[in-house]
Amino acid sequence: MVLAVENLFIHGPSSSGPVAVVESLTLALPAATTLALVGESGCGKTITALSIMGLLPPGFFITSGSVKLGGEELTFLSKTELRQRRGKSMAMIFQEPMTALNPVMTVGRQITEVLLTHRVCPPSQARDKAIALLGQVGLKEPEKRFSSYPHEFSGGMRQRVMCVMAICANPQLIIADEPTTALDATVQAQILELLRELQSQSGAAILLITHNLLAASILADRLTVLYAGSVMETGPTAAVLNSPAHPYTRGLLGSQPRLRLGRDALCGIPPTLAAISGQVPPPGRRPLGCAFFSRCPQALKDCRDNRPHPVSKGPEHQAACFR
Amino acid sequence: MTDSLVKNFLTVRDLWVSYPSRAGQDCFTAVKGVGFDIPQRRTMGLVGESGSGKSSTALAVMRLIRASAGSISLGGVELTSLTGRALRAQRPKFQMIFQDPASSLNPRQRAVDILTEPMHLCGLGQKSQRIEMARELLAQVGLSSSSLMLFPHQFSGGQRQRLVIARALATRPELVVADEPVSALDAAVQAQILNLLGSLRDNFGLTVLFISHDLGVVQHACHEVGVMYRGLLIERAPTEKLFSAPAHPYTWALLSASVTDWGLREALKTIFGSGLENGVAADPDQKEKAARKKSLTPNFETTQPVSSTRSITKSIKWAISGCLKESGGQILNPRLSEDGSEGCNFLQCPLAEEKCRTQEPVLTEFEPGHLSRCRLAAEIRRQGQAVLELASSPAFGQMTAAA
Amino acid sequence: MTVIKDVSDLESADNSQRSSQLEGTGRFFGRLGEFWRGFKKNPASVIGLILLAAVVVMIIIGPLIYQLDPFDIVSAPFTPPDENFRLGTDYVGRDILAGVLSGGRASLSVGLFAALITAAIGLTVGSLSGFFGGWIDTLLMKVTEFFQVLPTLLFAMVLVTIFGPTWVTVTVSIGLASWMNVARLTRAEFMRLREFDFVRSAVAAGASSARLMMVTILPNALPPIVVAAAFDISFAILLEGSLSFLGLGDPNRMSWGLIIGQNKNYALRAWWTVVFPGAAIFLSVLSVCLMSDGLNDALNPRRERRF
Amino acid sequence: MIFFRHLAVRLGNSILLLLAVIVLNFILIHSAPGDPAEVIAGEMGGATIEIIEEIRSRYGLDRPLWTQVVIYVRQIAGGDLGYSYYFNQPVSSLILRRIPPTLLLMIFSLASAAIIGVVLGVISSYAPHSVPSHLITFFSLAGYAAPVFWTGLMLMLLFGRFCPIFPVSGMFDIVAGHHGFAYVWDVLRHLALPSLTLILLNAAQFSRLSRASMLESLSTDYVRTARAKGLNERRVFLVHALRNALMPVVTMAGLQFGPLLGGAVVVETVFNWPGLGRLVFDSILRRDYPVLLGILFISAMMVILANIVTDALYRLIDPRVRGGPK
Repeated sequence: MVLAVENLFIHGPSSSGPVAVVESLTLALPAATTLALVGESGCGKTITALSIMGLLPPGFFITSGSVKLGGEELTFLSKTELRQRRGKSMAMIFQEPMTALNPVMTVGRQITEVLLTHRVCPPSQARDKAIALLGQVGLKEPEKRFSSYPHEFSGGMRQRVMCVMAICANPQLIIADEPTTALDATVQAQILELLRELQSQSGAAILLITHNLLAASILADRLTVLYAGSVMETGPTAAVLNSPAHPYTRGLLGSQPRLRLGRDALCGIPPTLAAISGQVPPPGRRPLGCAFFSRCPQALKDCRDNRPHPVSKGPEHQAACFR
Repeated sequence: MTDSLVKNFLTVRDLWVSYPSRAGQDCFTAVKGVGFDIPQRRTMGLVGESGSGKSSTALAVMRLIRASAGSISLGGVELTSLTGRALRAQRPKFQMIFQDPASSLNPRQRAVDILTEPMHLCGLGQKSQRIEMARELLAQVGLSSSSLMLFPHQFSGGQRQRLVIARALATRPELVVADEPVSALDAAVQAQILNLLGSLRDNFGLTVLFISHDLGVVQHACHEVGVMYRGLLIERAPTEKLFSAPAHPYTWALLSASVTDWGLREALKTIFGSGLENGVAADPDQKEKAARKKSLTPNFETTQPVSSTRSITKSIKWAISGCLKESGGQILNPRLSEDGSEGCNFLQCPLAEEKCRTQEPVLTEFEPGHLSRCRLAAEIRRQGQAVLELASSPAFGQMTAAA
Repeated sequence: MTVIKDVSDLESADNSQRSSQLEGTGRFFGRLGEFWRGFKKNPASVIGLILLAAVVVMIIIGPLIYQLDPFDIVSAPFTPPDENFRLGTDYVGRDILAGVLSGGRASLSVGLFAALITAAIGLTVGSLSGFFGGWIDTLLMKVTEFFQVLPTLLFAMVLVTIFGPTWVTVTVSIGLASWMNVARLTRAEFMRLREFDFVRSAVAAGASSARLMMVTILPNALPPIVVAAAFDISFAILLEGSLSFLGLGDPNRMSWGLIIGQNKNYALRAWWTVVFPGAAIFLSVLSVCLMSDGLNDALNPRRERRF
Repeated sequence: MIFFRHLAVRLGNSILLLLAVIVLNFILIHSAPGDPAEVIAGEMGGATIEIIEEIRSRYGLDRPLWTQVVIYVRQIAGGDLGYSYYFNQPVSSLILRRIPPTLLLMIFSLASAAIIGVVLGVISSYAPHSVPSHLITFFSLAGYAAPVFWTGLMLMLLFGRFCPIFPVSGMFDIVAGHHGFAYVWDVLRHLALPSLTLILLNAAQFSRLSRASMLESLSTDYVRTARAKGLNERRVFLVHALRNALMPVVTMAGLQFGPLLGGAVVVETVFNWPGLGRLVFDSILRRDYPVLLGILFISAMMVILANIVTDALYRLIDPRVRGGPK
């Protein structure tokens, strides 16, 4: 098991003092598999990723729960020990490729920096290894790319450079925080396929953070659906998409307009989408019991006060719902 | 009542838009001779990746930026030549819904002023009635009248977009241009806004020009679709015809990138290439790039279970080539072509041949109502239908499940 | 730092009273309260405000209590500070305390009016070139660049020397020599805000250019400009001090710079003639600077926080 | 290639600016109260009638305005900045002799102020809410708020009366008459106080700016990426954050040259450092307009040169602007 997160609580600042942003989050990520953490904005998925990497912004802190990377408890590590793990045993790819690279440093140097810091290879071979990696992720003329600056790259190419920086110290875990949100549809597909290829070569586990349930299905073996800081449902991708066990997942799938091709396109467009009413309650104002209570069409009486525990709905498929 | 509807309510002829680039020498042409017309009360979608010029077309139609050439007319009234007071007199007839709720509302104006200002500017009703009309508008977009006195930062993202829509309806327009109205919103809220737009369009009888980079949203919301690539309108057809089987390789590439069903994706890849690196290093339209905050990739509704990720096997490739042979076409083997100045602007076209490089293709109506800018339009549409036919057949399903 | 106030709980609370506040009063006090809440957060700016209040009170009330004409000779030159002349006398025997009290009026008033001129020119040039762009922008920017090439103090000195050191020419010269910063800042703000969608929607609703500039863009562009204008007040006070120090101040109006200028050669012998007027300039300029930091936080509309 | 083409454009632009400054001088002369000829002669210069007539013919004051402008511009551009009757020598030679001391004072003060300011700014941005950083912020506000002449006089008092280790006036010890290395050392000792005054003022502004731009670049995405790569805090701070934060500081150094010239004038008057500032002070007393206008023209030229140098320096540091291989 590469990553094991148990009962994680994270609190963040707000006008009325610290507020729970992530509540009792549990994740399990074996090697060479991909887990997608799916949720709307403001549900705490990015904060979870940053807490694993130890890069929580000021004002946020882990209040309880354990985060184990390769069996080692990260919350007990000191600042320097955690820093040594970053980049070496766990790496991260960010959302905005346009601003994620240092504009005044050549791309090559930003890659060799990782190789040298973690002593992946002696300084003499660093340049060649970086050029090889650039070619491996599909960039044409890697030598020229090595010595050019980030502003000469398109969004897709910069995201490939980010992938190189992530895998060059061959970490056990790669966290990708919405890697394709800021890219075009065609480029998105390629980056997701690139991630899959890198995983098959390096055997690393990938934690994919995304707000889009359907994009995750291309890459992810397992899905965890997050809503307002707590886990609603988790299970294999096919099971969650085809037989969603939690009303929120059902609502999400129903509300996204599906592309109908071929003969299906001819049978007319459905008038309205099955939208979920209301909006996501901000951290300070979440209901006591089930977080989805205020918007759930099939809410029961006791959903309001006590929080539902994960119930098994199929092989390795759980949902936190009383229904 | 329908026959009195104007056939071509909004007509755009040979529209050119170019931006002076910062360096000052070569100016960047975002829109190259786009032309289309929208019948009254119909919704037309413009789809394309960032830098395809769809937003620039919308801004030009709204006369927010100056088109370098071409003509735009709304309900018979020629807009391109109007300026100053005459143009301002026409403005209430066409309004715009913007993408980013955070920057489309004046942070220092309360909701009541945001709604009454347009009414005041076009002299609609008296000052006393306007607050009542504003209250009514809020109700129509699903906001309570108590939020009349609030500032934009006191609304959530979805509610702010409802306020933007209410403002667009304040001057009772006939045409609404919606530039990526739902792209900056979350999935659940997105559906609410799409439903709201649909119902308002029918109640107010609006004609809508709907801009989006998202095929699923466009298929749901639009009657007609136009696909744009690097400033050119490369395909236009009613939604059913286009999505049943497009007739341009770029549209297929867009489709194959948006499809999340693994089996169909591999099938499409063998014919139309594996989605294309949009190698445009320079970012032509920074605003469009910034507009891509939360894109949504729709999924192909399949009858069989969605299979998990595995690589393609020989049997599938054989099955596809077999079916194409029966349909009398030979596999147009995908070859990536490098560059090319004149001729078809789709540089990475997997089906490119010598002729494509030399002749400048023209948007031709190869089938009634279906226009495409590709020489092989009919051929591509037929082969595409065959592949889709195969992909949705149960036999193909087992094969992908087995692989 | 405030979390987005959730509208749904507002609906539950009965706020018919809020929606009846359609007249102006509710809005004005609401905004003033909001301004003070933001301003209060920054302790340095509150200290600055108190300091400035003290200086202003000293200048207005001072000469009324301590009725002594700063120009008439009261005792022997260079008498050190003692009980009847708290701050001692200068090289001619005039009372320094009277000079400091009445000198403040000149320095602060010149500073304020010069800053007003700077803001007026800067706002006009900046808003026109920022909003319209094109050749208007290039022309106005060439003019701004030209003025920026001339060293501020030197240009002001030349103007005052040629047109005579009266109170009006000093103020106008300072204003003319230092409007470029506000102009560049206003232009940047107008160009940034011009691209925002709420401005485009106002254009789509049929707003004229004048309305767009005055009603839509200017209120949103004001926060950084007000902060820059506050800095310009302190810059103008310093400039007036330097001019009077170099003998270019209005001779028949006592000002802090003038006192120091006249006694600079005897500084080593009579330190008090130089230290106290200088301290007065230092305190008033420091208070204005501290306050302008606080202004920055108070005026920026609340930015909602994103996790 | 692109770099030099851009430099040529800048030079062209600067020549235009200089011409505009000359025309401004012309306008100032003609808009001053009284007859332009007297203005040119300078009131206290003891100008006799013949001199006035000679000026009138040389500047063509009787000719139509337009030709006067052309004559004036051609003369100034030709290096003849007019004649100072008080100092009884051409203005240009008068000014040229006074430029080196002022340049020495300004370059020395600007350089050391920049270094001290940036170091203080970077230190205070390392721990933004600690006591030293609040101290540095207060120092930078105080440094800006203190009027230059007052700081100068205060330093003179401090070093003059209490620990006289630095001379308080002039540029070198006339009596001792050192030469060679001793002369340089003597000038440096004289330079200490005037440049310290300017350093206090400018270091304040440099530290404010570098603190703000450091804090801003520390919150960017690429610094977060650097931390995610596991680099140690020192490297993230110095290599990634600092390099980007220095950009605006370079631009400010260029823009600072104009106001610094103003400060130098005042400081030279306080410490009677024999530079342009001293000359300006004397010519104000004597209403010697040609010298004044000449100094304005020369200092404008110095500012333009400073801007060109900063712009070139900025192009070298920032790859995005340098127009790398497309």
